[in-house]
Amino acid sequence: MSILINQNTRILVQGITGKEGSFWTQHMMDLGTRVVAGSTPGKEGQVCCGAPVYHSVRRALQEHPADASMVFVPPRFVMDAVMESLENGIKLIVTLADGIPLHDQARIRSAALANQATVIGGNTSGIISPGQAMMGSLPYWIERVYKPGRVGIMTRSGSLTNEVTSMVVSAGFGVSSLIGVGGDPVPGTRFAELLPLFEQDAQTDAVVIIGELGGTMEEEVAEALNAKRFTKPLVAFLSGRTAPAGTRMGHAGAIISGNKGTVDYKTKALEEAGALVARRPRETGTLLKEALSGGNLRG
Amino acid sequence: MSILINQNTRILVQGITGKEGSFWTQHMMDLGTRVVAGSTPGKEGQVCCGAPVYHSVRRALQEHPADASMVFVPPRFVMDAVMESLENGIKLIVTLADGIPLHDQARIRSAALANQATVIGGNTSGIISPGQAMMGSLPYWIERVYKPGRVGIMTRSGSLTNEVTSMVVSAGFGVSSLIGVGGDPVPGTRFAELLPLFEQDAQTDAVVIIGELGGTMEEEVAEALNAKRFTKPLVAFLSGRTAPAGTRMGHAGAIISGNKGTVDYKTKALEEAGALVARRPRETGTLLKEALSGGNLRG
Amino acid sequence: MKLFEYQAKELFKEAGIPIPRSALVKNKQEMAAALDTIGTPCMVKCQVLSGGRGKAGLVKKAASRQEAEALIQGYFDALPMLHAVLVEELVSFSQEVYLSLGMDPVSGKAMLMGSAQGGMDIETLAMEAPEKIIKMQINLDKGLQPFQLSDFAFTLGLTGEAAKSVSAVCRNLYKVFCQRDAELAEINPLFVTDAGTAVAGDGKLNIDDNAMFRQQAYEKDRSYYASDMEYEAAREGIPYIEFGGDISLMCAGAGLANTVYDLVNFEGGSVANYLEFGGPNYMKAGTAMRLCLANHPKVVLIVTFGTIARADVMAQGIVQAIQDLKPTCPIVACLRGTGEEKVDEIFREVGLVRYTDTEEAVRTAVSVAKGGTLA
Amino acid sequence: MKLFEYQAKELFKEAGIPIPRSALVKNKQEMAAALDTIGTPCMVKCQVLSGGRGKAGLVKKAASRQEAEALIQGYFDALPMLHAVLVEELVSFSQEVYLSLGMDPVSGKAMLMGSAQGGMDIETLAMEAPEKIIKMQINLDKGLQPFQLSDFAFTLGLTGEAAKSVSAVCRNLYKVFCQRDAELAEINPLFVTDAGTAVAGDGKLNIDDNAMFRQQAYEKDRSYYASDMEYEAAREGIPYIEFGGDISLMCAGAGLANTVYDLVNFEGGSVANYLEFGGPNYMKAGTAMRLCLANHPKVVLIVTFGTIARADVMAQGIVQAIQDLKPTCPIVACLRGTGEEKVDEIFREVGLVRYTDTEEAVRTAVSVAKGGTLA
Repeated sequence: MSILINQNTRILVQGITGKEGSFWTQHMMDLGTRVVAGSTPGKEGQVCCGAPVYHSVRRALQEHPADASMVFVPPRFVMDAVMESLENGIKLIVTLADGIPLHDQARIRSAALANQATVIGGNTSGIISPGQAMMGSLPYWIERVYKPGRVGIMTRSGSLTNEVTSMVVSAGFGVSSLIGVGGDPVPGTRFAELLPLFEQDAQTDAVVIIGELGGTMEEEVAEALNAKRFTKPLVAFLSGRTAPAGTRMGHAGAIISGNKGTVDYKTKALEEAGALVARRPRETGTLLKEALSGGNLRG
Repeated sequence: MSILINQNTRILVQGITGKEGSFWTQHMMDLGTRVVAGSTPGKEGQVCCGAPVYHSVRRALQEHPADASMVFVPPRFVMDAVMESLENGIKLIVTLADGIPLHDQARIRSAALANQATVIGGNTSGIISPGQAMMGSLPYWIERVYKPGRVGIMTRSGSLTNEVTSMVVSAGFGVSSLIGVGGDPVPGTRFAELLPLFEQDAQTDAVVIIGELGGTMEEEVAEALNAKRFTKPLVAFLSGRTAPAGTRMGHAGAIISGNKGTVDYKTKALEEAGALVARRPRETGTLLKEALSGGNLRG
Repeated sequence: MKLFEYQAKELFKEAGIPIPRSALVKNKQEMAAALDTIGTPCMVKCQVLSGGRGKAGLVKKAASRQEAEALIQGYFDALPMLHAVLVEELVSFSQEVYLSLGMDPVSGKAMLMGSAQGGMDIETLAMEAPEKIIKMQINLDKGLQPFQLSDFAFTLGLTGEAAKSVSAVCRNLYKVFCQRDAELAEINPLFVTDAGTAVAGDGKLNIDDNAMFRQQAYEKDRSYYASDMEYEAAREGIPYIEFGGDISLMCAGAGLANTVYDLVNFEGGSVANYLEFGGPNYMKAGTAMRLCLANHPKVVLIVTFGTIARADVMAQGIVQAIQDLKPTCPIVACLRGTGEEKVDEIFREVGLVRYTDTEEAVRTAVSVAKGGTLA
Repeated sequence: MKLFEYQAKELFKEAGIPIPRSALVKNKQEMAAALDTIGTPCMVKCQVLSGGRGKAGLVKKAASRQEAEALIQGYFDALPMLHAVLVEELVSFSQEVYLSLGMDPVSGKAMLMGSAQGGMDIETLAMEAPEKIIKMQINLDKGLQPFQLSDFAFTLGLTGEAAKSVSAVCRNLYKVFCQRDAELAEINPLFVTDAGTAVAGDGKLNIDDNAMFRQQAYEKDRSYYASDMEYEAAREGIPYIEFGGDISLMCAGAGLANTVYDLVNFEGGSVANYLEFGGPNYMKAGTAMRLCLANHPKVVLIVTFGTIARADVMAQGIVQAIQDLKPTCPIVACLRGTGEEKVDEIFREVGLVRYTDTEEAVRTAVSVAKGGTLA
């Protein structure tokens, strides 16, 4: 089992004929992902990675019902592509591009809420249910990271996800689903919104969140724990604990203003809510062992 | 009983301190309508017709929960006033003004649908549940028109409503609720959307619609009858049966284009769906008697 | 208000929509300069607001200068109120597309409609081959989105340059539609040249009268109206439509006026004019009656049943008008509604009888128009 | 990018927001003309991008021309990279208001914030009296609606002319916020005069770097940056932040870089610079190393774990850079991810050892920086 996608999810790829689109679509299919069609305006009638290409999402869906859309278009065209899927009724959309304008990010978020849809990204490597399906550009071939198993992972980072997940795997665990919500200031989906899905997933025993300084996503996770919207063990690794205030650390969203958004503040909130917070990547595995072997962690 | 409003409906009046607003608010209250507050920017702290006035709908609602909003503002400000109520969660809004720009009408309609709210108007005299409550500028004092009873009425007109309803009353009936959806090309609410309310209302035995040439509202009523979304007797009076095509007859919406929107076309659709259609106002009463005394009219 | 073709095209051009080279001829004196500019062959197009100009012979191709001059002079001679004649270059095209934008009352969204079978009447096409009309709803808050443009153009069956240029016209037509508060913005035909360029062959733009407060004002002179009387009524702000019959309707409330119109026809009468003096005009009974009488009816039929439009106030206006205008034709007046109890006394001053039943009033008016007398 | 106060105010003024009369002094030679234009008393304001200018003494009131000249000369002498000094008329006011517009990540809506306690630091106010900050969400599709403006102004406690003029400023600030793709648009203080007129006392406008393709380009010269190195890195498109320590971080991936930054600190080391060469920059290992070495670190610590940013490609870049730049300090390199199996062999050419454990690499770098040697 898994959340969001599995081997039965029917996926439409927007921008399938582009260089990036065709390259990663092939990788997605290599993993068993079910790509039913693609769209690129002006290219209807072509076949790409074995999938039929249409001028538009609407035209593709007329022939091929789909559950999810994978968006491979440059950042300035992402908003339009996401709106196209949303307005055609697609309820799960993954978009990778790094560099989506902030105002576009906000409109995407707002449209996702209005349509009760899940938009993952941008500025992410995507999502994977190892061994079943992948949407994005995740290196499923790195076995010490993307080993199937029973730990759910949510992350704001790319390379750091490989780092932390490798520690989870080396501690003896595997991954049920890994969701990269991305490093943008206004991601399409927020950590806390995914917790109920992991809560319901019988194959997920615990969740790891890979967070960082800035924003309030980790605080919202703490609120969800306090409100018992998630009751399985939760371990967090947060980067930027020693980052100076007021400096934007790489990701556009990774900035502390005032006394909010610090890793210490987030750690306190999470620990008070019963989560375990790792100081170093390796600790994530250790704490997970502790959490899964121990009794009722939130007494 | 009644639909949309009754003596318990808590009403906020937007534009209450204006000349029209205060005049008709007083009349509404004379009929027993429960006006809980009013709003006019810059006038907070005043009292009008006994109701406290606030700067905004949001501020008024903080002190006085309300179920419905009555909008008394000039046509060019209607859209903003309706949006204010919609975005503050009000689910029933009545707006009278004649002269709302078409593009504003469309935005109002679209926002009403998005908010799952009912906006009645513009270009209407409003709604009344005789003997209980009134929102608008309806002459409840004309007893041969606004007599309480068991016939629901929906109308696109003003003076014609007085004409036709007087015939209904002189035939021995009274009115449960009368809803003036208005004469604009893009009304906030369409006839067919009100039918389920009349269907559910135990005190409504039959419905009269007062329609006219142009648009498709009467055809939608026929569809609702065909789909059994309304099963009580329905009588229609439609004006403009002899109107020439392509000429706008008074109301902005009263125009025939092509072969659609003619009264003959509407009549055929309604009669095939089991409704009775009057050719003259007086016939409305006669047909109603026939419908309510007869057996199963729709075989 | 409906704009003339050349006015619509001016606004289209401002918004970036290509239009043919053209020159406007407002009178015979301007003809020579216009033909010098455009040359021949050319199109000669009467600027009138009625539809079906082609069938009516009001749009013609002129092969030579001589022919063009004859056409233009003929139009001005035949139509004394003619607003202008538009002279346009000939556009050679490989395809004609239909495009329009209007409002969809059910969804509250704008509706973009198109067909690759442009040039023909869209209502005919809608009946004969509705599947050839492509429709797309546009959320007014979000506007016409790029993915919609692309989907629309390809679904019309366009490709390459033609798809791009028609998309651009759609985008710009939508801009005009919104910025100008249009009820309808239409291009039929939109020429598509061999190179894929799109050029507006015709242009319709109807601007919402309710939005004129935020729109550029056009001075509406006599040439915008079908008759002198309709022009005069419009200047008074009173809805007025002229017909050829005997009975002048003076009613308050559009629905009621339409009903009276029907009843007159049912009773075998004929309507001289439709006049609606309800709403804000209910205090203009004098002006309304002057307009009705100027149409030389056999009888004036007044029907009202108002709330804010008080019966007593209207009765006073009617009495005053009768005293001022001294009508020679009979007047049948059926006044009901707020203040109706005072009407009988007000009417007594000029010997007018108040009717209270619409059908009875109509029957009386029809009978009087046919030579009968007032009861 | 952050704009200087005077640039922000230029855009505010274009959008209809009143600003004080002012003159920009780009060097000492322009001082006299500026003071002639504005007169004294006046405000003298250093155009620097860092916050807290008041506390830092970079914004001062000059009572006399003599005082103003001394201030301006002093600023240019003390700050060789100073962009400019703004000389502004003094505005007498009866109230200071705080206004800002930003984006709310949870709702995806714009957030208008205001307080009648303007002039003070908003973060301080947020801690001390959060109830005095009024917030309003704005749907980007619908824009800032009139009813919201009115509700906002009255809820701020404003009345009459002040409510009107502050509403107008909000409306126009929102226009700037949207048209300029701003992350933040702030006016603090917004002066309100006795007559109720609103005048922007200060101005902040941060434009989204991701949206520069649709925004007016500002030539960003050295004065926009805190150091020469940050200026150079920015021109290469590489995120780079300078600190005072020993260990130069060269990492791919922002989250991983932040983690390494933390680990260095946990281990008692100190960071010379943060440099992130992930994403599209992963083929720029040479440039990245040049930037790191120019900062004279005691050690360069490279950490990567990439997918598209292939380890083998980065390894080749690193080897090439070592051959070209011949660094004198040790290099600790921990490369993992796609292509990692080829790294050992690539590294062999320059005798570099590949670390595979981040914490081990960090401990080694810290030890080397403290005088230890590579294992």
